[in-house]
Amino acid sequence: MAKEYSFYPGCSSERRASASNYMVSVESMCDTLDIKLNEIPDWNCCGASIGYAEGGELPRHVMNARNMALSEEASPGQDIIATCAACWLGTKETSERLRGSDALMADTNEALKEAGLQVKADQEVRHMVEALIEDLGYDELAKPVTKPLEGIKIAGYVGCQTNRPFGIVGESFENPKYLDKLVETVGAEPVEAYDQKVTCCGGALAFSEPDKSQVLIKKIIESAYDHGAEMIVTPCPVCQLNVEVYQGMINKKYNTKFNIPVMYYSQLMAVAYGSSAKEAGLNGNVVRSKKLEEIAAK
Amino acid sequence: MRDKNAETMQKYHNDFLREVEANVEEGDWVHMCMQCGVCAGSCPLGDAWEHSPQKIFMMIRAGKREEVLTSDSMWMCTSCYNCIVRCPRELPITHIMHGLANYAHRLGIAPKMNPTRRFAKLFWNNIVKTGRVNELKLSISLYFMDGFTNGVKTSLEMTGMGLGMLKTGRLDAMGLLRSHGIKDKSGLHKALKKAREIEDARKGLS
Amino acid sequence: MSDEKKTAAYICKGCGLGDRLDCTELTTIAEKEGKAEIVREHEFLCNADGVAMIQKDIDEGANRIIINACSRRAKTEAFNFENVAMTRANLREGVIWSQPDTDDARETTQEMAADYVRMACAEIKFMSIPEENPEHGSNKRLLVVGGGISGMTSAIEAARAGYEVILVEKTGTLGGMAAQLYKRVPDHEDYADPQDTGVPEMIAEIGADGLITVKLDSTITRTSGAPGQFSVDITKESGVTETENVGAIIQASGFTNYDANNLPHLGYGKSPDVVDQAGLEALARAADGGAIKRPSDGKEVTSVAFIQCAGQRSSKKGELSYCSGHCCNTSIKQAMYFKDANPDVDATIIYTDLRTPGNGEDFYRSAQKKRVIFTKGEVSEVTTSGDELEVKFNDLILNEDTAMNADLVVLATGQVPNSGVNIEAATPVSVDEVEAAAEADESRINTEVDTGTVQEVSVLNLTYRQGKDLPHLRHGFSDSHFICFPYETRRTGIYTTGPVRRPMDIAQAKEDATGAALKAIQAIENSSLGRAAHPRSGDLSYPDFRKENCTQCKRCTVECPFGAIDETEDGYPLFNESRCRRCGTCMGACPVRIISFANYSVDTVGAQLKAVDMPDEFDEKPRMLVLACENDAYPAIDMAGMNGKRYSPYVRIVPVRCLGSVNTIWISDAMNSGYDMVMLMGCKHGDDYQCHFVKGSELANIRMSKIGDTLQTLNLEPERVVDYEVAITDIDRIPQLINDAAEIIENIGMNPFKGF
Amino acid sequence: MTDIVATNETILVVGGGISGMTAAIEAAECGKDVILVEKAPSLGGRVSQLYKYFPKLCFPTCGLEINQRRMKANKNLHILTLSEVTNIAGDSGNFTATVKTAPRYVNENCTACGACGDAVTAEVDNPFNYNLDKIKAAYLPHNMAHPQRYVIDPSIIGTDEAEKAKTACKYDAIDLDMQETTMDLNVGAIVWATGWKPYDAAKIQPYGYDRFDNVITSVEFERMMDAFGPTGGKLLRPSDGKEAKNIAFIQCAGSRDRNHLTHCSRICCMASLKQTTYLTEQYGDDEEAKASIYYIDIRAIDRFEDFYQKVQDDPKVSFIKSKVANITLDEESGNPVLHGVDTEGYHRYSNPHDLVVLAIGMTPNVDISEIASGVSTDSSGFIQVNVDNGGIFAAGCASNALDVNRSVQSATAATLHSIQVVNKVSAAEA
Repeated sequence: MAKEYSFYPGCSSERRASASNYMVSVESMCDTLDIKLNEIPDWNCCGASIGYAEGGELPRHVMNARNMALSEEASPGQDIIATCAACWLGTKETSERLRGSDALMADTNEALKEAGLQVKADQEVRHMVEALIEDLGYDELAKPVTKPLEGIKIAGYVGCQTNRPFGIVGESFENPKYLDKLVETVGAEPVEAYDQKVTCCGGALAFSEPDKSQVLIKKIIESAYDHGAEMIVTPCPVCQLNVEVYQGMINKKYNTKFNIPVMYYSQLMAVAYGSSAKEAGLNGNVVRSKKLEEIAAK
Repeated sequence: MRDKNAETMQKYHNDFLREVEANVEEGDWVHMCMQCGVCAGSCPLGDAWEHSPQKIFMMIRAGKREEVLTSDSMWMCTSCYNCIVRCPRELPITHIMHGLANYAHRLGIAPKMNPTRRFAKLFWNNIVKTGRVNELKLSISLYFMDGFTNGVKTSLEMTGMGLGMLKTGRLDAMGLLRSHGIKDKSGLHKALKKAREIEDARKGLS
Repeated sequence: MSDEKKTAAYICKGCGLGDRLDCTELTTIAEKEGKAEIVREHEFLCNADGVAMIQKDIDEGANRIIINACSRRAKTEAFNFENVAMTRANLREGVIWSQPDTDDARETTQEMAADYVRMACAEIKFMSIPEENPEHGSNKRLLVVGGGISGMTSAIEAARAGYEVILVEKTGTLGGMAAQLYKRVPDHEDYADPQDTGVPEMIAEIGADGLITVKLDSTITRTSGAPGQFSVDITKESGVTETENVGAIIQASGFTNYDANNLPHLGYGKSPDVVDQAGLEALARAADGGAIKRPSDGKEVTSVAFIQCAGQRSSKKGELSYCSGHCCNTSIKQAMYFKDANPDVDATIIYTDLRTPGNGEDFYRSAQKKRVIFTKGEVSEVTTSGDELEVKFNDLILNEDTAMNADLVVLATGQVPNSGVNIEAATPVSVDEVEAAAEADESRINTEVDTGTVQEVSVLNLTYRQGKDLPHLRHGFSDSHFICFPYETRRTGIYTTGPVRRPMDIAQAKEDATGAALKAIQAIENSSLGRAAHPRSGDLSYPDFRKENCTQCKRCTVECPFGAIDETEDGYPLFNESRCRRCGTCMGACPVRIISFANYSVDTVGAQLKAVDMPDEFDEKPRMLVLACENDAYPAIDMAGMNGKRYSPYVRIVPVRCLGSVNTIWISDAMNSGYDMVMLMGCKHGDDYQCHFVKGSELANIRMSKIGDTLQTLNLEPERVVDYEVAITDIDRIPQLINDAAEIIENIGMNPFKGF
Repeated sequence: MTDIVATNETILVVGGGISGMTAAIEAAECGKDVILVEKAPSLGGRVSQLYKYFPKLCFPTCGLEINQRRMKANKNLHILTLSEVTNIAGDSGNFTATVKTAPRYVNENCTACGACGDAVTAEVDNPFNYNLDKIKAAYLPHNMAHPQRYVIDPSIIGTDEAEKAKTACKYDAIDLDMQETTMDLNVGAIVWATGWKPYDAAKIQPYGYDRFDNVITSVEFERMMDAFGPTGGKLLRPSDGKEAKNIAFIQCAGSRDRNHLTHCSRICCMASLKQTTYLTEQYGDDEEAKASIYYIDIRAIDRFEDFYQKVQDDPKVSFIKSKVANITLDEESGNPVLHGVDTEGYHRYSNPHDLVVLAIGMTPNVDISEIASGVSTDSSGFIQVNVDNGGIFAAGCASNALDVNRSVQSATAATLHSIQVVNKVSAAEA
């Protein structure tokens, strides 16, 4: 039976934005899995992890509450799914705070009234990975695999925000295993000893504090190499961006030779499900994965 | 608002703590810290902090108002949430750090040149304008944050990266020109304006 | 009971004994040498059939039973016969399991077994069947000394079990320190707020309980007697004295607050606004939930600082080195007095380690919720500035010297036990020490005393030979075995409870006092049956003494670890059997060997060691005698056997009740009999003593240090007698010590007395 | 087995650790009829698995020997091992307790001669050593096991191994047809002394107990010191058997933590202080031997402060005021690396150690609400002692996180409470 969700794609997923290839692969993946995503009409930015400084508390919540209100109107009764870690976290945080505080709910609705909206916070806010694992399960996700990604060693880089503070049910904050399991599900080989799976990549501070952040990114990549990974997989657009695009700069600075593809889980799944390189958004990666492209071309 | 810096903060009395509780997001958790230091050890940019979260909480309790609010420590928060999930007292440390940064920023005493503070401001203004992030505009304004010359330098440094993004279709070269954002910009603006008013009133910041 | 002895010996052939040993020879030995009237072999002595066989013999008159089988620690449920004297030769753990099963070893293994059979037969000849102490008393009333929380609890709990109680309190009211409190630290979920002390309810219950007699304004001016038959003088402030008889005593004499006047650097005595925790309770009671006012000018306190560990956990002279345990929670509670009355009062607690164990953690969190400020810091000084106090301290987190102002400063000072006179501070523990001290012209001073804190007023005024009060262990707290058997004091039938035992809070004191009441009731029940108390619980044997041979040397009266022996006016020992713990230290101390137990005496052991078939000098078969503490060394040797650890076949092991019972005559007998070495194995002594009879192993050690002279007069090497501290876990070490002894003998040669 | 006679003047003690043994003996020595029920095949509980006690550094088996002698000498006391109380019905003075007894497959004929153990080759996890090693499937639980009687592990029942054991026994002590039995006991009062268990260390994810071999718990560390433990009394770390000399002790592992146990487990500071002395015992003055205690507050209350001061004077031991943030593995050396900040003055560290010992928290062993109704527990699951639990009295660590001394104290108090009930019964019937 088709699964149907209210969908919050987030800014980075827009066409010609930094995670547009993520979106492409998600669409392919969902097609295969018969998942219907109902995009929230006229959604706005979540405020991201950096919005607090200028935005403060209530405005930030109002940003998210507006999306929630729009979703409640357009797709009542459906869970809200986000693909971006920050979008998910920001919206979920707002949802929980609103549910926990009548005062905040009142303030928020007072502000939203200006836009002609009202929020109830009655929809669950979930990350795409949660929906895949909890609503379908690994067995179900394995069924459509037609081109198993045999022999590819992949380090599952979970990062922070899909993992903390909420995380995926049943997973530990320090050693989540769901990416390893997804890697297994698509027939590839998880690098289970990879020990930087929850190290922070610097997040938004990759922009404002590049030197400090790159130290972290270097660690993340180095460990993947050290443990024999050929590829890194991640569920988060910021992680993907930071770990992929700074490799050149880090190479220059530290005289390293990093050149490791950083993929989204959805890209692996799309390829394994038989999508073309383009449908899997493989052309969107700065560091290309030949192996995946070869499999996709088969 | 009152100029609290001019007042003598009574050391180890609750004056500053009360101010933080009233005005800082999740500030009413500060008194629950038991100084175990797990947050300090958990922070990925811990090396870069002059004062760890736990120490900041102690400083708040010791009444060190100026030192806390002018500190750039909380601006080092990457929002990784390690501290939150490990804190044995379940303090929402990430949010308190954000709250303190925001409060210092709103008071105008946050470190002026802190890059994260400036980036955050650019970012917020960027998203509020159209309701969605314009990544190119954001990057460019970030590069030119420290003036034109530095900006050119930074953008040159970043060229390799930008080109890669362009080539893969993940950066919109026309983004400066293309119309962008949500339809109901005005509704969003009005709601945010209202939200700001409510919050300022609550915190005595207007 | 008829005292006609009829000896029956049983030789078990199970567990490999039949295969490894020549049991026919053992039977012959028991018959011929041991003169046992009945000797029977059995394939499986501990099974129902074997046991029935023995019981049948007993039913037909056998009353001295020798079980030649496994260790006395094994199959106790099978070999459990009434109205007989029994001994057990340890042929399994002690012989076949400790010796290799080889042809070479067969001869020496058999010799071991044969000797153990001889020893058992020799021992039983001197054993009689213990009968209950005829001098026992059976007064079932309890005396509780001290009417604070601990004493009231003991009284209430004992009465609830149906026992009569006399509760003596030195002041005019019950309640003690707890009655001075405004509220107490919570003792139940959700551990969030101070709760009522419960003192008035307890006083009411005591008043309404017909089993409890309260004597206020009274102290104990004399205590004599023994469990089941104490006689106590209770003297009123007016001087009127009544004498009461009781069966057991609970000492709940509580604590005194440490004198904060010793802490002028913390401002005490300099400003009335520096108070101790007791002082704060008084202020809180005066405020009764309203604003607390400071003493100097009656101003409502707006800021208060608590200084933890004031005069405690300190190495400074005159201060307490220990932690009083309750004070962190108490300060938290007191900070809540302020916060609950007015959340705007600033309350800061300056601590180095916040010690709120167990659910105290909930209380700590609750205080934080109430915005009590906790600061890890070391306070150096409290000074006065204007009408405010300034607390100078080093903030250990912020790593800086700093200061804060407060209207009121509370010092968390400690508890000093009201434990009476420190009877051991200047009293030697052994007669040998008396002599040594006389030679060195100095008396043994207990260096652990915290000067200035010891209470020198006797609580019990015991008429005991060894002093007026119970011995202290450390810091003036009463001695007990502390970990496994915390209630066991060194005065049988007298139990200490509450902060006199260790610092404690109300919740712990109530629990402790309930336990003490149980122990007191137990002492009453045991003494009324003429039985021993812990650790030889139920033992009916007691020391018997032949006055006519006594030389009035006082060794037994000085050395008894439990102060059981008084002295008559003419200097003879006066045994109080009900106070006796049956360790045999008196027996070991007696130079003329006139103290014995029905089933344990100088003869029972002496006969054993002399029964051994001593090879002559040229046999190259030395003999070592081990006198092993039956609680630790002996089980360790058993377990060595169980685990197949091998040790020399030349050793003969005799369990003793305690090394304190080892009489030096055994050593000379052993030497005269031709043993090449004697090894004493007992428990660790000293501050962290492990001896269950407290002083036994220490006394043995002192006695053995003197034995060198004796050996010298015999022209024997001092190495021939050694004294080891061993533990029950020395399963590898003891076999090693035994094997080492064989080597020592090789070096120093055989005992020249062999064959004489 | 002798028939158990129980009446409403009988006291039932549930749990045969130090608290239950104490309660049972103390009551029996007051002349009361006592039934002691223990789940394991022998008495002694967790203390029998400790190497030493603090603060005297004496051996738990020493007190155990005394207690066992007291039990052997007392005819009022009946012991049921391999037994659990599964249900309690009725009221104070008249309870019906359902006792389920698992088969030992060995009867009272057993002489502990060891022939069955020699005959059997199958091995099973050794619970006495926290499953860190194996034991023969026909075994004596440990050297001091009381009753001193072998056990056949159920896993070999129905196999040749069991038959081998049976054949080896000359005394008809092995009964492979033994079945689980259930009986109802009428008793007057109940002392509940089911004790504690270590908090599940794997749940403390930042410390990687489930990921790093060289991160162990304090209870496991105790077993390593025992000559009969999994490492034969040496401090050999699990990953490579190397001698562990530079050892970290992490306090509050699970305790004082709203993500785990909210209470302070009271004993852990003292346990770690005690365990630092094991280094001196093993390595003497070897300068490589180092103990680092990572702590929030050192809770060495009352007379234990002496011990703390003594350990502080040991140059081998250092104290770091810090809750360790997380542990990573140095793959080359196998060393766990501890990351965190010493909050006394803010010093960041990344310290490698040979071995990490988690001072693991205490949590109640049994949830009594599944067995008896109306017994009040606190938020940590401990039975509250200061409320009316109607004839059921908690003793020892069933009532709180307690050390041995406090457990004995608690058990002795619980004993009197149970005696009050049965004395009332007997007074009413007299």
